[in-house]
Amino acid sequence: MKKIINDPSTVVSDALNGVEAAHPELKVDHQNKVIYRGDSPRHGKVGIISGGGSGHEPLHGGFVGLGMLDAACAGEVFTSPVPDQMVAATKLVDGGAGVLHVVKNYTGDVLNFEMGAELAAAETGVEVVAVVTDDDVAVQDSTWTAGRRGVGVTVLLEKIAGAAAEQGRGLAEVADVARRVNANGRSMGAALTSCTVPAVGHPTFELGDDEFELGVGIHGEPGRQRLPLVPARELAELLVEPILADLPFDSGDGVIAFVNGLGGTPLIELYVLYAEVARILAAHGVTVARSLVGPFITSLDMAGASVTLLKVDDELLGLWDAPVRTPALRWGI
Amino acid sequence: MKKIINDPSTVVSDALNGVEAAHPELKVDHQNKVIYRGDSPRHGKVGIISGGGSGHEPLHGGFVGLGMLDAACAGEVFTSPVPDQMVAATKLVDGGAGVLHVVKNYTGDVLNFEMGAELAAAETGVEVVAVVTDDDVAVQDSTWTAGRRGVGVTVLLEKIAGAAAEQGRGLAEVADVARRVNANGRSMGAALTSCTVPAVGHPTFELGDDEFELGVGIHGEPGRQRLPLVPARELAELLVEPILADLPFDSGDGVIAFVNGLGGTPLIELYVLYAEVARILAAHGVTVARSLVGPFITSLDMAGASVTLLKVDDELLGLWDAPVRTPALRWGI
Amino acid sequence: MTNSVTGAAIDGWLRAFARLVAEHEDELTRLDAAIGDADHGANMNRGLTAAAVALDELAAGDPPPAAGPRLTKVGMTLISTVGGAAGPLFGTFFLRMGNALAEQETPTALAAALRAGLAGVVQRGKAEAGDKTMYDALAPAVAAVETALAAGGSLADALAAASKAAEDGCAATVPLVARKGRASYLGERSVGHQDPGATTVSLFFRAALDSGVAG
Amino acid sequence: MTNSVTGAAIDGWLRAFARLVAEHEDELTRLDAAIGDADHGANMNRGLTAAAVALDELAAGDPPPAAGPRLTKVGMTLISTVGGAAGPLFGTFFLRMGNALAEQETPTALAAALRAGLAGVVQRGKAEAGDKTMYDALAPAVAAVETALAAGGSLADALAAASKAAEDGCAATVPLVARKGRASYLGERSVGHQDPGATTVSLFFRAALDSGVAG
Ligand SMILES: Nc1ncnc2c1ncn2[C@@H]1O[C@H](COP(=O)(O)OP(=O)(O)O)[C@@H](O)[C@H]1O
Ligand SMILES: Nc1ncnc2c1ncn2[C@@H]1O[C@H](COP(=O)(O)OP(=O)(O)O)[C@@H](O)[C@H]1O
Ligand SMILES: [Mg+2]
Ligand SMILES: [Mg+2]
Ligand SMILES: [Mg+2]
Ligand SMILES: [Mg+2]
Repeated sequence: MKKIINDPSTVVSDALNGVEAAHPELKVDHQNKVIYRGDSPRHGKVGIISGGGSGHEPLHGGFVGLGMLDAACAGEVFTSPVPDQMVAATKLVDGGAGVLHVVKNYTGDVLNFEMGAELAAAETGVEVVAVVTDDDVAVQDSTWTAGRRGVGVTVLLEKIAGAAAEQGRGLAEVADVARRVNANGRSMGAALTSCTVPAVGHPTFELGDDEFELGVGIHGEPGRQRLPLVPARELAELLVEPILADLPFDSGDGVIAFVNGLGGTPLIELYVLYAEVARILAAHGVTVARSLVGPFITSLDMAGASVTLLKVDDELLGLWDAPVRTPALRWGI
Repeated sequence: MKKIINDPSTVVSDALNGVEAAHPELKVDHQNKVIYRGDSPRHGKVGIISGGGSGHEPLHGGFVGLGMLDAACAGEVFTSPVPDQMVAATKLVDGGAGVLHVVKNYTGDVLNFEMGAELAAAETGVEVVAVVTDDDVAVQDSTWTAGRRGVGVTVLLEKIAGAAAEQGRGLAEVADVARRVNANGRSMGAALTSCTVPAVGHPTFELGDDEFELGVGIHGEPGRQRLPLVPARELAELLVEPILADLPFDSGDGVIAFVNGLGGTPLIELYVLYAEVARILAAHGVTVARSLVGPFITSLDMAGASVTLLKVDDELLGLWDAPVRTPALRWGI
Repeated sequence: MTNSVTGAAIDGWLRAFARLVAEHEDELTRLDAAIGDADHGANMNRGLTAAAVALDELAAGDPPPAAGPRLTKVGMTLISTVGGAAGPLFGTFFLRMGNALAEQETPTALAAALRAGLAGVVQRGKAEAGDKTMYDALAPAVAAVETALAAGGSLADALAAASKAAEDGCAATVPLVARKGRASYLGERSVGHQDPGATTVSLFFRAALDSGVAG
Repeated sequence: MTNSVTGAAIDGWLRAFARLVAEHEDELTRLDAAIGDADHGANMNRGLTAAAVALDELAAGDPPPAAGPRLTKVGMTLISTVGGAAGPLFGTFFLRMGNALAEQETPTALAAALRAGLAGVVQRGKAEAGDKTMYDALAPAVAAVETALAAGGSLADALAAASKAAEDGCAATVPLVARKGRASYLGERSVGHQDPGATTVSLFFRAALDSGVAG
């Protein structure tokens, strides 16, 4: 295992030290591993927190700041945070207007956020609403599974709901916007290599030199299929077509097109992929209203990429364009 | 070789298609592989172009936009662009106030930019000034070498000189600012793995499972020393101490501290490294005025990181803070 | 002490559990790597290491606490330190066990406490038999304790039966298609792998045999 | 035609050079990987492939052009397509050769053209003998041509001597410490590796023997 770390057991707290040092406008509660806005709580604003296992950076801590998250709970690598963290974060950002919990749909995240919300409400009476993201079309959404995984849509949701909260909208309305984003977004990813969890020290799964894993999860969960390597244009089809078919996205729809790097894949390859995605969307008559290309929800050092499409209307687009000032997404301010 | 590409020979043009599709405010001259601001030329503004081999994304194309570069020339992977590209870019951005060429100090880049400047001046009479970056302390700066390599400082220089040009300063003044940035900045990098050049198909160099290369170049050039893997805190010392000693940086100095990912290293590790860098700087009494953490000047899929420190005064800091709107760096607008 | 579930006996059981999980950390992680995300061993070991520290603190109390509070404390510690699916599930299991065991320390009370713990797991996780989760080891083990005691067996008999049932239940997860938790993403591809959480459950009952609790 | 450097002869030489570089692309890249950035083979092959197309266009002209314009065209094509250090250096070499060979096509004119090309390389790259660059193969080869002709040798003799000198010069780069170009970053670690650019130069002179130019 080759990583720039001190010790597998201190990766998360060491990285939090780095976040704190690099971003003076953010604060870190080291005991609870919570990154939060330095100006928290914002009186009268709905607070938004998220969190999850570490290893997906910049998600979630890199999205804390004006116009996006108020706080992020950092779990151990690939392990959801514990309820105490959500309690701490909820209290830190509660400005009296309630707190939205953005939760990716994994059993561990859902259970721990549920307990956190119960405990926070019991302790302080704060009103908490949770919105769960489940946009990964690689997983069948049936009663035979834990449901679809929350992946790329989470990034877009945090930005858009964050803008709604910044506008002063109430908790119910912010939660509605968030649910609308989740309902209109779909994702799928592919891994060229496995990630290596620091505490494990070797790759989570083995892939042949000429294989890739289609529909991989962001924790190295195996995907839909293991296939021989294909050129970027075919990979784009394998990722985009199932997304388009699922919602479905129709000719005339406007989307935010998001090509995400999984951690070990450099930007040049993401742009190669984006070109193919744009081509396929054009062929389907789907209009790209906005784009986002880069590593935003990663899986440690995994090589690979995911595609997320979010169908947008003028309202969602306006919220997307609103000012944001976080370590990883920033514009307008 | 596992990469999201169509064909090794079309990586650069395929990625340019992606850049064009993802960033409607930019234009691409596909024949000359030049990315340029859609509103070029800006009358009366000094134009700033840069360029170099591809494989370092977002450098340089990701820095084209308001407040930074006017155009970037994309060479083949790890191969400097050819003079025709610099001629084309210079003409595209020439707003009558002259054009600054930002050149990283590699023989190929220097020679091709020189020829490009000569040809552009001969063809159109445009005034061109070149500023060469050579900030890599891993290389001895002596008459026995081609001089130090241009690395991380290039990113900071493009931002700061871009802001100076945006303010309407003249060519000589913008070039002075650029030279001042280069004179006050130093960098050093380390590789945990080799990169793989698409056209080659296998790693450029071999590193043992327990080794890293200290002082590596961004093209996989071997570095100062091959050493056994060390924890992040020691790696930070091996990178930062030679930088501090070289300029030198003294107690009381203010710096922009830039921890850069080389392409295959995820953000969580960069933050672990940043924490150690900040600790060392504090111990030396060096104040961090601003920070930048992320993959900004990469080496394809190489795992590793580099540190750049730039000593700043109020003027440079003001220019750093000025609005910028590019795919990879954006704030204030 | 053979037929009484004292605080010291529970302490021994829980510490034996912690030791077994530490010894099997890599194996649990390997199982989780196959159908999950390769963290179950580290998660449980982190939580049980913290639980052992909490048990030390409790044991230093005067008078030393009874079985119930020790289980409750371990449950709370697991909830606060494990994370993932296993944290709330194993945490709730011990929390509910502890609360149920507050008053009595008889084998029957232990059986009832195990049943309460199981109910907590189901309430949180909604797993049913055959979903390929910790439930598939836990439910038969709890039933085995009840059956053995009802048949007049000793606590030792009951826990031996539970351990056997947990191990069988655990082995029986191998051919199943996962329908809960992370492994469910795999559908048919989860077949042929043993569930990591069920494996941890079988370690828990094996720990009962290794420790003083079964006399 | 043995003692005249015709357009057709130069065409053959340049194409033979392009073929040799294509054949040795991987080797050139391997050499560059050891002390540079693993692109020299791809760079030169890309440029010479484009140069061959340019030569086709020229050859289709009526009347077909003389040696000088062909060399000039190849130089311009390399400058426009190679990039890196080798692009301007090899490009300037052929450009200056072509310009020098504009008038005459005698062996002496060829020697003067090679000398002019070398001067161009030095002007651009500032390399000196022993810097471990293409210069270390090119300079002795040019000198060998001059010496052989001065001693009354034929063009074939001169080019054979040049090829030998280029190969020796190339081999002599192995023990040197690089002082120019990317390899200079390595300092002492560049010792023991053959310079890729010098290797390309030796292929250029070997191509003269393979082709019609030496009669
Ligand atoms: N809904 C559920 N009900 C009961 N047990 C579950 C459920 N979901 C997951 N589990 C158990 O949790 C185990 C995985 O735990 P762990 O790996 O620590 O958490 P995570 O899946 O969040 O990484 C599974 O092996 C399974 O036994
Ligand atoms: N200053 C110089 N003068 C002469 N030749 C040089 C000089 N710098 C580099 N070279 C030659 O260029 C070759 C490298 O070419 P290439 O790999 O194509 O370019 P780059 O180094 O830019 O990747 C070296 O092997 C050397 O022979
Ligand atoms: Mg997990
Ligand atoms: Mg090169
Ligand atoms: Mg797990
Ligand atoms: Mg090279």
